[in-house]
Amino acid sequence: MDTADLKPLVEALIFAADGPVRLERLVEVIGLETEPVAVALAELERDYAAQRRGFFLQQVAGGYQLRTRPEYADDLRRFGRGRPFKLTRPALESLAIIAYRQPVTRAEVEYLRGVDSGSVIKTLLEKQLVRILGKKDVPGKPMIYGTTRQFLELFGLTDLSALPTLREFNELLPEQTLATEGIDVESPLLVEEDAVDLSAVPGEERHDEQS
Amino acid sequence: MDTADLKPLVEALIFAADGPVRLERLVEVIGLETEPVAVALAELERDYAAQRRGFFLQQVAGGYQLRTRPEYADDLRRFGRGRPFKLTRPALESLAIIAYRQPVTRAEVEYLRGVDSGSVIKTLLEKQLVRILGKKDVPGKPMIYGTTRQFLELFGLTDLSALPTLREFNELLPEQTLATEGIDVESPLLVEEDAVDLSAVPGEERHDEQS
Amino acid sequence: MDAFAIRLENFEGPLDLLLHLIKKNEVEITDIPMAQITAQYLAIIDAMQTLNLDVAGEFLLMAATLLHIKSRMLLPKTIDEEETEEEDDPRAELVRRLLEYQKYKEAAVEIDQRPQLERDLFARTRPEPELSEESESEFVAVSLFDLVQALAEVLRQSPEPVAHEVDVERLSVTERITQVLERLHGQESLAFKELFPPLAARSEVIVTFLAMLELVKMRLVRLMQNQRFGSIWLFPAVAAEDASEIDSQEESLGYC
Repeated sequence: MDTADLKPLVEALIFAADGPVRLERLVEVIGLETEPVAVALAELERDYAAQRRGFFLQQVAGGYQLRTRPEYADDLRRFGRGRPFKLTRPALESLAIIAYRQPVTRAEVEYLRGVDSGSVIKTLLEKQLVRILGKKDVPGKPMIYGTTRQFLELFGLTDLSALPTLREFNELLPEQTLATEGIDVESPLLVEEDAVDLSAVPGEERHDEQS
Repeated sequence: MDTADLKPLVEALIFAADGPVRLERLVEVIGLETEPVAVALAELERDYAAQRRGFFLQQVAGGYQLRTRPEYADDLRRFGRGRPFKLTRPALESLAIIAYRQPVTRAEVEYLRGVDSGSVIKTLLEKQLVRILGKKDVPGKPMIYGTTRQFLELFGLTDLSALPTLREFNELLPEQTLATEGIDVESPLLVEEDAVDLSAVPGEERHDEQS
Repeated sequence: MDAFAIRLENFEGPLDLLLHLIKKNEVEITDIPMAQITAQYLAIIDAMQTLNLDVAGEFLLMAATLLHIKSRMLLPKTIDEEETEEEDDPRAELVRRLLEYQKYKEAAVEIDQRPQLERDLFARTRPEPELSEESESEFVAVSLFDLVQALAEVLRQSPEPVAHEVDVERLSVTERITQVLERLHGQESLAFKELFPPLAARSEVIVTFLAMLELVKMRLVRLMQNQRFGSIWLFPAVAAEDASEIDSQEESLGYC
């Protein structure tokens, strides 16, 4: 293999590596002598320095790594900020509980998750995936939560009845049985009509989807 | 900013991204009109196709991504990269049916394959190659499935219209085997030599129109 | 034919096995000799059962279908029926299914032959530090499947609902609060598990849990969890005077 063949191979290896790659590692993988690999690497480094590219070959920590040019740092930060909306695992869990058990209080979410969920619910409120439906007509009048239209849009659901039921989910998983005790597996919604003080939600309709 | 300035910037953004980048996203981050960014992108794609490099610019899932050339797959696997999806024949068949017939129910997949497909669909859901699109508006409200962006990314498809054309048969074909072992180095790169038709930067996946 | 040369697990299902038999016999798929193919199909199933191998229900169902088609073909036809032979052929649906199945089987092969990410092509795995600065590394993508799975996991781990037990256990919750505070006194932290003996009664776990929630509400205790399913730790929280603010909190935990 001559240098012209080696260069793209070395480039591919460095490109796909998890971190800086040492010359010895390249030699080992390619299975040639050190000399031709070192030459290809040096030429590659020269090429990158000479050409006007978005990234360059940098020697770091005894190895070689492709890095974006520092002058693009601002653009990259702007690029990173607008990345697609994502949810953390705790947020997803809380959202799942709220979606399936709405109207639900924070205590119920925390009881099911076994951890404090106040800040997670706050995040979900901020992201407008969850909203306050009103207050539960029990001592202490805790707030009750439900999902929003944005929630439906995020998951591409036409309405709440389009949420897969746990039973449907279970049917895909013959080898596992889920702890569905106390959960109505037939219906995705577990609305306890009488427990909710609807008059406490002035001007706000409850989910039309629920009817 | 002219094309010579834009090209390395576009390259840096695509290089740094953790998935395919859409033209719209590049335009948004760079803050220019679509036209110059599209021109820079097309030139970059041509450069990569013409130069002998370790990686190339692939149009995938409606965006652009740098990927190593297939001829280096063996070296990269030796290098420790490569966590290929182990797709079994049942998984591939079900995936093909879902890809071509989406939105599709589990019952439809099972009728076409002639076997129970629940656990295969579950595997495809877990591997995020398939997603729940919602429920079909027929009695029993079965869940409907479609393919994901990850499916397009895995198989290097720009959109669903890039799937191999389904051939209609009136006779039997000779036995085929799956190419799960080794790679087909003969297979052409997915680089289109002609200038890219940027007006055709694909929109969403097909099922969006169907729903 | 040698039934032992065929192993059912090599076939995706009955349709796959039938395609194989039709090919092997070099017959036209549009004119399947039902008696011949059915006999071979049944011989394979029989052989498998003789060997005490599990034959999936789908294979048996297809055997019944084949027998049914075969018997219908033996029925004499009226002249009318012969004219519309195409539609009335008892094999028509089976042929359609076989051709349809073959179409997707072929498509699966073609898809598999495409250069595949992480098998033939590799993208970068390490995001640029400039990008990751802006977002926390714990972020994950979500799908509807993720959402249901999250719920299923929560339910699998959570105790049974106790809505009706709350009132009954009111007194002991108060007692338990005192006990927990005593245990926590002078300690930096306490594992939730340590609050009760192994094999504690379910009601005891619930009461302790409710006590813990009350303490959180009173801001006397903070709860931390190592990882997603890591164990829960109790930390003595803020100074006692903060507890007086609780009544002004608009949110209540609902366990009062």
